[in-house]
Amino acid sequence: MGIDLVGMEDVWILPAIPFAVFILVSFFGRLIPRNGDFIAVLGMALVVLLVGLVLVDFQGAFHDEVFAPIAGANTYSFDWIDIGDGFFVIEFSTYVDAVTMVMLPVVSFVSLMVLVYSIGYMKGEARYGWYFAALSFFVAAMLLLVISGNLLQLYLAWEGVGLASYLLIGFYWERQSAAEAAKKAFITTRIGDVGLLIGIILLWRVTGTFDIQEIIHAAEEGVFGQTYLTVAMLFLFAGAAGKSAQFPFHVWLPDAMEGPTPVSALIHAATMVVAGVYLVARMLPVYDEVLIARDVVLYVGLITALMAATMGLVATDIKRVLAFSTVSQLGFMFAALGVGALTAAMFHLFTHAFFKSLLFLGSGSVIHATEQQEVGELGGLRKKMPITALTFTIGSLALAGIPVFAGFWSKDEILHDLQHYGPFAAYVILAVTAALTAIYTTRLVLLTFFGKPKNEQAYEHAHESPPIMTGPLVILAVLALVVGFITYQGVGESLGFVGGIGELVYLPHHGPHVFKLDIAFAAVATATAVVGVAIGIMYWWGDARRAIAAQSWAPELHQLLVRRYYLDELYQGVINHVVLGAAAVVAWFDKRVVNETGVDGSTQFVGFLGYRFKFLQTGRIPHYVLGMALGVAALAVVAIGTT
Amino acid sequence: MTDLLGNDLNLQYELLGPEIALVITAALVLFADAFRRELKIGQSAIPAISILGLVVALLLSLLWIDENKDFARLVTIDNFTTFFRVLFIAVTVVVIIGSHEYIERRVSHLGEFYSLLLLSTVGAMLMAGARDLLTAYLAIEVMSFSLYILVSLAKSDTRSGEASLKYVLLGGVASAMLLYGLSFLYGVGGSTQYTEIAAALSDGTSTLELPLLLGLALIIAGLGFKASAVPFHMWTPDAYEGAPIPITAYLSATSKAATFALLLRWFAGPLLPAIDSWQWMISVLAVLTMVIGNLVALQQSNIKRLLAYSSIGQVGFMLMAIVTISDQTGSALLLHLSGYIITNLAVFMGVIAFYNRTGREEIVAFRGLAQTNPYLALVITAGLFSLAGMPLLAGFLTKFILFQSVVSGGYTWLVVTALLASTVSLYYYLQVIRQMYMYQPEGDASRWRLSPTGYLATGAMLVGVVWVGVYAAPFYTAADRAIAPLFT
Amino acid sequence: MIPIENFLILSSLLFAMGLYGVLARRSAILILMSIELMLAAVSINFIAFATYLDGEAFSGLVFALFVITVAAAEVGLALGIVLRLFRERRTAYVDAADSLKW
Amino acid sequence: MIDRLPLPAQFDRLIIVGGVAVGLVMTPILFVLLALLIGDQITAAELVFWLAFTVIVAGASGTVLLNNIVHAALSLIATLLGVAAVYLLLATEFIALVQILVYGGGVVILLIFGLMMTNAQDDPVVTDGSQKPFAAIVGVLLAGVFLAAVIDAEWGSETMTVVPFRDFGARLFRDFIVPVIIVGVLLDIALSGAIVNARASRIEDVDADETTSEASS
Repeated sequence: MGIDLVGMEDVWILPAIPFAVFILVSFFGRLIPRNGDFIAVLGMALVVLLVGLVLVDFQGAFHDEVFAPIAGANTYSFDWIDIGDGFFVIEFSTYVDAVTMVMLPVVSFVSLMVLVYSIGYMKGEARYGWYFAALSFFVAAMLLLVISGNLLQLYLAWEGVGLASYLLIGFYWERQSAAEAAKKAFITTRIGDVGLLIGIILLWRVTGTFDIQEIIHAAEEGVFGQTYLTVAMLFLFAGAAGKSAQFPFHVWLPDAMEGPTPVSALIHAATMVVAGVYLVARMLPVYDEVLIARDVVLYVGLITALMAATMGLVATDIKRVLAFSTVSQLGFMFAALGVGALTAAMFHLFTHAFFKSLLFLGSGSVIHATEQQEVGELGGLRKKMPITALTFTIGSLALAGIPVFAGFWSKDEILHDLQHYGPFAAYVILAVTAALTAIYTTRLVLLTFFGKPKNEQAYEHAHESPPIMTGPLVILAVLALVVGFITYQGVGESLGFVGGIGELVYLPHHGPHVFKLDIAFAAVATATAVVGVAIGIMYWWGDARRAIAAQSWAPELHQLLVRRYYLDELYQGVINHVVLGAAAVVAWFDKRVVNETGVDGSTQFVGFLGYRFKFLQTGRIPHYVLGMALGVAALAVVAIGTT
Repeated sequence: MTDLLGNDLNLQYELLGPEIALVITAALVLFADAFRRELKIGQSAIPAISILGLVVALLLSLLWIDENKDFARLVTIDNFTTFFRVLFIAVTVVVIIGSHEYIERRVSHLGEFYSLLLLSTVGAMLMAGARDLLTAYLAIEVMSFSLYILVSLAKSDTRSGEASLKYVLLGGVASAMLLYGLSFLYGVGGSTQYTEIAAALSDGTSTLELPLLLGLALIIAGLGFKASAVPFHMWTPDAYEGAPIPITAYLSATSKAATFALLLRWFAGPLLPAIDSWQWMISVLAVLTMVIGNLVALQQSNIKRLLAYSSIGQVGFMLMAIVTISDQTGSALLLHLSGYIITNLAVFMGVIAFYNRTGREEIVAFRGLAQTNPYLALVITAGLFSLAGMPLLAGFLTKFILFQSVVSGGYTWLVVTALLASTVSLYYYLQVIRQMYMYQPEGDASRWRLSPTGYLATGAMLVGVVWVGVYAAPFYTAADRAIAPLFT
Repeated sequence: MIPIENFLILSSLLFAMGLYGVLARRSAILILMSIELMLAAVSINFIAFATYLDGEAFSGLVFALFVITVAAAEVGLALGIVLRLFRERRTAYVDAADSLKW
Repeated sequence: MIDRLPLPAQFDRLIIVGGVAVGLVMTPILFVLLALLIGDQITAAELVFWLAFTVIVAGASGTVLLNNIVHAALSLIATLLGVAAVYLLLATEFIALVQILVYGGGVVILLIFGLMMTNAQDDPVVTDGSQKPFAAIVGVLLAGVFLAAVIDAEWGSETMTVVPFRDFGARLFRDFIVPVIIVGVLLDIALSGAIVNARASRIEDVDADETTSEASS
């Protein structure tokens, strides 16, 4: 192609732009009019433009067959840190392949939409400038993450997005719950991150490199032992699961909805949470070598998808329903990766990003208008907010998997691949989950936009959002409507891709994925979705009498779902009782054993031996020396005893 | 000149230039303080003289880069020594600049304070340079004695005297243990010279194995005390809490680094042939230290105690490098040590500036600092995040390289333990950060500023934290060159 | 000729007794005395090794000399601090110094 | 200060009682050792060694066991004199001399001053810490380990090297010049430390008038 202005070798510019914006806005935001929000938006627009140019360049290379489709190219690298004569080399390297090329447009485009939307949504908020700065920081880290050519750089960016997420979830830190949620998210994902770091170190230990492609080659050549590689890849997956809120780390994502809604749309729906999917997709050739680890990915995905969908059925907070839905859809993606269906997973990631951010932004529009997020307080809003209602419904249909809408195509792909490559039970579980998805989506739409207003005051107060907010909604709605068609060969070719996404993203030894619409299969999937929607309508249309009846039919079950299978309680219990407990044990040891047993106990002991009885205040120095003496004695006795 | 045994004695006093300069400066400081009225100089003249002396010492120590000489077979001046000389001098300079206000207001006996600070630095420098057990022991005592007194110098604070008493009594026991161990080492190795002990030990000591083991256990206990390794750590939180904050900072930086310098010299030198005997001892201590230090830190409510336990936890990480000692782990340890010191000083300089303003040191007192002084909050946050090992800050990179080298030394299980322990650490660092960012300030919510020197010290440390985090290569190169003489 | 073991046994006993004293005593001054016992054990060890094993080099003797000196200095230093404690709390019992804990 | 020192009468009694006690313990031991010497079982050096051994162990026991703090201090003197005797046996007169001078003339006096300044003459009976049993266990355990290690080892050479005074001095001030200098610094540090803390109360009093800076000069 003709435009060589910016090519694949220049992708490092992409994160640099938002990072510069971050520095500028966070330090000098007070001096700039409007706190610098327009700088953030313009910077992001530039990024989108550059991504477009990179995409064009990529297509050119793709057509010229400069490289095999999946192999991509290490497009840019320099030794960032090289110490100890090659003992420890950290390269700054960028790597662009088809997987990257799916991520880049998603991240940049959704970010742009969210930033534009935020101008309306965050208007008049305290720390307005800081919001845009933090969001830019997030985008910089996320872009760095997806272009990373080596694991260490990836880890760095990985922590960066985690930090940004922490800052943004805790944006309304005056609210205690927001501060708690921020901490919960940070610590939960950090636990996963330690797994990731251990995984990275384990991989490095054998190969001596952090470079992803070299590690993949090493794995394919069988440099690793099977068990060793399994363990390493499971650690790696722990990191992915933490970031992508997969069971058992899923607890943080619903709470993360304490952040501003556009943040939820960007970070907790479209970009950061798919980082785990991206990581597993990136390392999929390695997972292919160790099927046990891949199976774990599959099962975790299945469990999460089903579990989150059931929890979504009963959640009453509009954003939490969407959060559970996100967790569930990420489960779909992991399940697809678990059977090696890279194409389907990335395709679903692609479509999901558009319709889920649309849904979040739509819910943000509702919240903005009514200042309510409980579905019990909403209802009938379609008359007051027609654009929001329409776009939200489009997003919902996409999520539910109704044909023509984007979600249908990608979900259909996943189900199809699961049926072909996975165990039959997996297919059934996901099909049930798909039906559940349709149910709770329908419920959400009905309760929010249809029926009678339940809170008259909020209803009266409601109004359509300003164009700066509805604009992104409309754009995303259009995309949610059409983006699925990219799978068609004709559509793909007209866009420059030979066979749509199917011939772009695939594993070399699986061969390109040729998309064929299997009418029978699609009919089943459609039927599932339609039945789900029908059930939703049946239960929640109008005054939702049946739904209430269903609740009272099995209150325990309802309670189980409302309390999210009591997992949060379990974790809190574990944290309280194990971690703090262990700390308490040490403190207790200090207080009781050293002081009271050391004093009281040995006082009794001493009394027992017939010495004078002495009860004394606690004396610390002798106890400290006792500790030291026991330490020496232990070392010496063990040393000499074992000789 | 030759000694009694006919060995060549090199009595080039220039080699000890930095130490001599500092001792002279210490004397000058005492003198200037005593005759301040007669000389008509103000209080700030004393830190100024100290810094001048330190700068002179710094220049003098830079003369010996890439030299490898010894003074009278007692002190080695090689890159290792130079590295630590520079490090210790830099720490002292930062401590003085960052805390002279605090010292003027809250420390009794200004002259003694500064002169002891300088003398303690001399002790630390000699610890790094010693090539003879006797010199090393006396250097330890010079540093420790100064610190015993420095800890007791907080004005009108009874905790200070108590902390000092604990430190001095426990320190006495610890040095008795260390000495007893050294006496066995002398008996087994037949000399107090590092090189000759190494030779004797590698010749085989099968008939003297038990005394050697005993000596090792005692030496590890004595040094474990100085390094505050569990179970010899119990003085640490108390001394940290009772001491004036600059001394707490100094304890956590110089005292720790000097101990590790000594550990490196000993365990990579005379004790290396006996590695099978002590490897497990140190690894047990390392695990205990990192686990207990990080767990107990969770329960703290005083920032100084919190940092004390966090530094105990960090010692656990550093001990791993001693377990798998090699030139790689050695240079990784030096790098981590430098990064850790910069980070820790960043936090402490922040805490000192905060204390100057508020006079409080509980963690809850930090509420709303992000509103009353966002810059200070940023400094402390960067420091704490770096301690917790967040990327792009010093703590992550240096810790990562350290862990990396331990893994390649074959101790993956240690590293896994360390990673788990450091996950716990995030929890308590975050507690402090939350207080600063996620609460409204109590009482006066107006903005306030630091003094110019406060800005200088915190700013320099902040830059250091980010610099090491982003581009550590020059530091590593320095560390690599510093460790080389130990392994040739 | 007295075998070297005799001196080492003596010093071992002395060291252990000193350690016992440090552990068992409550008075700071008695603890200091016990530390002196431990240091005396150290000196005996060093001198025994120097005269029996080190021959002409005898650096252990010098070491012992410095140990004695340092011990004296340490007593002076520590006594100052003990006196301060006594002024502040009217007692020389170390367990009175327990305001810094957990 | 003067009125804090113990009364001479107390010292008299102490010396008489203590002397008798020591005599009662030492005489039989002395007789046994003399018998062994005469019977050629041991050499004269060994006799002295065992005497010193007895004095040291008994004195050390007294130091760590006696409840009267003054008695404990006097036992310490006995112990340290015994240690000096051991140094003599090891043919190091100089160090024995230093031991007597530094300890007898300095350290012990300092300690007794410390005792007197902390009200010891009002209430010379001290109580021990309640962790005494643990202390005993640890002490016995460590002593056992030490003895096992020392006895197990084969130390090799059994000849003593007698070091001439001249060599010792030469070595000290030439070969070990750095430690000598360091120890000078160390003594200076200890001195200022002792002054700072012992003097603190007076300074603190002046502090109350907000005139610290002048007072500390």
